[in-house]
Amino acid sequence: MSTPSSPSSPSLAAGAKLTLRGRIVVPGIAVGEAMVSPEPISGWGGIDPAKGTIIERRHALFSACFTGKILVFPSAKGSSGWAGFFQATRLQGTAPLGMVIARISAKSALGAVVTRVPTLTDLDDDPCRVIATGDYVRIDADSGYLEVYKA
Amino acid sequence: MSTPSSPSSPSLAAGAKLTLRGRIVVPGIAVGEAMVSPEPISGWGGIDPAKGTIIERRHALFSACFTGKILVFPSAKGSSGWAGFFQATRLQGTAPLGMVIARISAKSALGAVVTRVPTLTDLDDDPCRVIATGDYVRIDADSGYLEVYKA
Amino acid sequence: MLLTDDEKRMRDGAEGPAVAAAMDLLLRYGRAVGAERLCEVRNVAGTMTQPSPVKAALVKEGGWDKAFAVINLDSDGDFAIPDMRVPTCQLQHGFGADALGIVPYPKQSIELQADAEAFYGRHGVNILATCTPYQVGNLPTFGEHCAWMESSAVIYANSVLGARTNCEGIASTGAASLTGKVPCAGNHRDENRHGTHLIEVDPRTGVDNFLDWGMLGYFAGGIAGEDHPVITGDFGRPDINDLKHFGAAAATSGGVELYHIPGITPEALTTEAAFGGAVPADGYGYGPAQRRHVYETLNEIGGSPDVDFVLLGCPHASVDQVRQAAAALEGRSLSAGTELWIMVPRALREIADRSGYTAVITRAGGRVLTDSCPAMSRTAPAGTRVFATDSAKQAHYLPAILGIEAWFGTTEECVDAAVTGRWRGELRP
Amino acid sequence: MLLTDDEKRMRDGAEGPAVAAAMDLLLRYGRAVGAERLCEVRNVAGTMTQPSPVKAALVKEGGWDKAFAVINLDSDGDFAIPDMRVPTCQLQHGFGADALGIVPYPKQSIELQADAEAFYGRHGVNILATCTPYQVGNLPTFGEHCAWMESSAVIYANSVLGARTNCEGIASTGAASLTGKVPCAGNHRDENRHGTHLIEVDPRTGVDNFLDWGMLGYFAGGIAGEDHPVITGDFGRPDINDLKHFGAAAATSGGVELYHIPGITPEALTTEAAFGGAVPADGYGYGPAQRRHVYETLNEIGGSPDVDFVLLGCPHASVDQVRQAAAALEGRSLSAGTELWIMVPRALREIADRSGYTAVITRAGGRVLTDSCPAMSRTAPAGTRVFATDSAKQAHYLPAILGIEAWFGTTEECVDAAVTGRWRGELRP
Repeated sequence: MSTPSSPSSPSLAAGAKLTLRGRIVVPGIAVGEAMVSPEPISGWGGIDPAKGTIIERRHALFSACFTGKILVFPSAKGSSGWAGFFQATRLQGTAPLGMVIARISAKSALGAVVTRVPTLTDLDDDPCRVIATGDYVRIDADSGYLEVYKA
Repeated sequence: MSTPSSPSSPSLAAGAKLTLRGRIVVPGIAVGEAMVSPEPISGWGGIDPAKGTIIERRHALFSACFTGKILVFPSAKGSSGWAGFFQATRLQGTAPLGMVIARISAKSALGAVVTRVPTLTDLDDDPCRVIATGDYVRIDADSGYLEVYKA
Repeated sequence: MLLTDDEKRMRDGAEGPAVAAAMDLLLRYGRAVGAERLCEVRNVAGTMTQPSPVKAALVKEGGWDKAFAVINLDSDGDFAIPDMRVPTCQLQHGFGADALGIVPYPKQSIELQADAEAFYGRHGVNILATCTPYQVGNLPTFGEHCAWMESSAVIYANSVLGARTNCEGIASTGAASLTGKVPCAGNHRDENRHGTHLIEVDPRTGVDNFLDWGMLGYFAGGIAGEDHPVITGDFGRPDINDLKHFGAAAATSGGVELYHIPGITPEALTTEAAFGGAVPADGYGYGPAQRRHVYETLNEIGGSPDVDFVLLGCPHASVDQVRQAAAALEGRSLSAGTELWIMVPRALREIADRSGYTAVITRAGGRVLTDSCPAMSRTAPAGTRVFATDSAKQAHYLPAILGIEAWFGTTEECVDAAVTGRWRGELRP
Repeated sequence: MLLTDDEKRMRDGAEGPAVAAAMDLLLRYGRAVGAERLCEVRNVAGTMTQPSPVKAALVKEGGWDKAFAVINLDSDGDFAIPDMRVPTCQLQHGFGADALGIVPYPKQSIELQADAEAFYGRHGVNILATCTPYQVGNLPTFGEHCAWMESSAVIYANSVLGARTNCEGIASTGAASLTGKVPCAGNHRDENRHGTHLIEVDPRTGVDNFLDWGMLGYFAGGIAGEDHPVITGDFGRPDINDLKHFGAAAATSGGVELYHIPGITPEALTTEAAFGGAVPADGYGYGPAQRRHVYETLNEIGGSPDVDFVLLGCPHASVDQVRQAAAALEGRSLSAGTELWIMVPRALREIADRSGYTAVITRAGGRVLTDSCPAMSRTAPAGTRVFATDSAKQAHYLPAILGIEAWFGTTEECVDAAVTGRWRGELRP
């Protein structure tokens, strides 16, 4: 199995690896670069599914693209169009590769399900704190582990 | 002042008098023959204001006319058209002379107000028991007394 | 009564003679109900537009200002009516122009009412034209004081929404609309809102559908009169249509303005809470025998099985009830001698139209009608001798109002009667 | 998950492939939310008809059956859609034919949607076409389990009506409509409905009107995120419009799906009841400084005072709000370069029309529009650069969606901006 997660890791050296354990939301395995949102994400009115970008003007990731990334975020906010908008990223080929959701809700759980990408939640450390944008991440949502390779 | 009311009076001899004390609903004095309903009265769907009659088919007083009588009844029931229908008896000249209401509610209180006839309630004995149809009644709703002369 | 400075000013004419007349009526009425003070309301549901011979004569004499003064303020004064001081709506009234040529209802009444709508709309009255204002967006909040009339709406507002209103009348709602006040008595006060009669539904009774909730309401009204029944025992969870039917029936057979169903109506999380303490040791049982008795009472004025007329939508139907009626009528045709009317708020007919339900009903020969009902407008298809309805309230009132026979049953039985012309309803266990 | 026999049958295809696909989605979703079982619902509010490029392509490929399978059931299967198993309604969607030539919205979208309405109406979907189903008669009862989407409707149903729904999505409501089931997690369960954050309104803040309830909601959402704020302190009693605005704002700035206001929302007679026990020692204060901060946040994307466009009615306006807008516009005319839209449920426009309010607004140059909103349909009058609104939700979303500037203020300030073409709003103490 893996080593337990480190409680304080944001300043780990490049190449360091840490492993978190979490609850499976959507099973499967996804590997890729992390895009970490420091704040909740809106679906409807918050992303453009045609482009895979964040469009909320006041958002820290305004104009960033999540296509092909592992999207790490604290929670979903805003309209109930959330899942439908993320489903549309799948249908239009702009979806993220996987999701790591610090705190799940009906909205984001359904969103992960219909985006059909490996997703974990309820991790044993705050993923938005221990993962940084650009880190390399492996979601094993068959076993419930998340491996982070610091960039 | 008057003698206290008798606790058991329905079988009093003709000409016997009894006096009840009550709460004033609409002030004034009215004198006339009693028409006593053993059951609650509906306004809308229960009376015909053009004729001053009870029209509820299942009612004990079905087809009886209250115009010019002292209407004695336990309470109001049914639609909120109650007061409007009794107001219409005033406007069409078919109103009762006065009302004695055993148990008042917003519906019947407003009904008495807009019929503008002397009315008492909350009497110290049940008026539907101690008064019989045909008894002669004097409502003094300036002082709060009801005099009943048994027929 | 204790009056605030504001109320004294209104009484003394500072806001004009119409407002002074309104305060005068409220003071007479407040004394009649034994109120100590007035309370503030900003949600009034009354009736100004409903045609009547008395009203027609008053309008002829002095216009709508005069009609409002006499009927809605109980005043003999001559004055102009100002705009409504607080949000005010018109409840159900007579049939409108969309019923012309369909319903035997006088053209003069339709014209008088159209004129009234224009006058009252200009004065800020929302012309909801339904006995169910809560179905078209008039939703008082929990604990809010209101001045509503229409017994089926009052019982819904008090019991299902937890708002606070007495069963007001035409004059008290008129006075409230110009003052934003109503006597603070009866249902406005905490101590008067507890349950009084315990009704225990026997598990064998099967209360889990529209018909049965109406019959249970009719029973509860007979038991509780003007008091507050509390329903416990074994039954399926009611939806809005069931509670609408239950309340309308309880307000018809009795004068119930407030009931509690622990766990379902918001003021009674528990039976103890419903009674505000001690639960009566003895309740009134509602079992198969009581159910059958209610059914027979509601059907005792039905004799002939030849049905001329079927009436659905009392209180006014929801979109979902129209959908159910359409589903029952899909691909069928009414019997040649039978009419079917389903009454809805005109606003909701808009939704029934675009959802395709009106077309299904119309193709079958039925009518989706608005604004009114046969009892309110004292009319039915020409020559009606026997009618059938799924509404306990309408089955109770219409025989008295129109002198016709009544059958009471399920929505499906009523639709079947419309299609076959024959009543074949029966009480199923 | 523990499944009933009924649910296993549906999963295994006994009710056909569409129902099996719906159960499959519910099981995937149930695992995702960690539910132990499903719960029964018979009130579903979702969206099927809203046009989108993805949907247009799917309809072209395989008709509405295909579109429903992919979008509303998240299924790759090919099958026909049966009638809705439980009462189901369509929420707000795109503009309809009544907006043709008025709103710059593609005719193909209007036609696609009309086709969708016909298809789904035939399958028993009530085409309410509003974000406020509770304003047109869809009233879940206290404690009733529902499957609703539309964040402003969800928070209203949970908090104001005491119903129980999570903030569902297009696929989960689609699956619920064909099964009458939804995962029993989150807001469906007693233990998840207590308050989490105490917000104390300072008496100097003056929360007693539509603007201020919206700002307080925006503040509460920022504090509580997806949790459950409890509002205490000193404020005027909110009416339905105030609570509609409060909830929509709290669901926008955070993800609030449930709040309590002791004495006003039905699940919290007291602050202790709202928290299910111990009240947090420290609350978040909402005073004049916090109020000003919210106001400035909502106005930070406004720069130019030249207003092209005014938007009222988010969430969809009540009849009373239309009446107020008409009163503010009576006898005035819009500035040549400015448009004013007020969004209402089409059913309620029927009432606004007959009450004379629509005519007053139209005479002034404004529009009473239905079914949709600029955010939902991603459209505004051609050339709009700066808009003004009385809705915190619309002020939040529209700049992102349409790339325009926003002013947020009172209904009267918005109407003044429409008449003068200039924004002169300011925060009054």
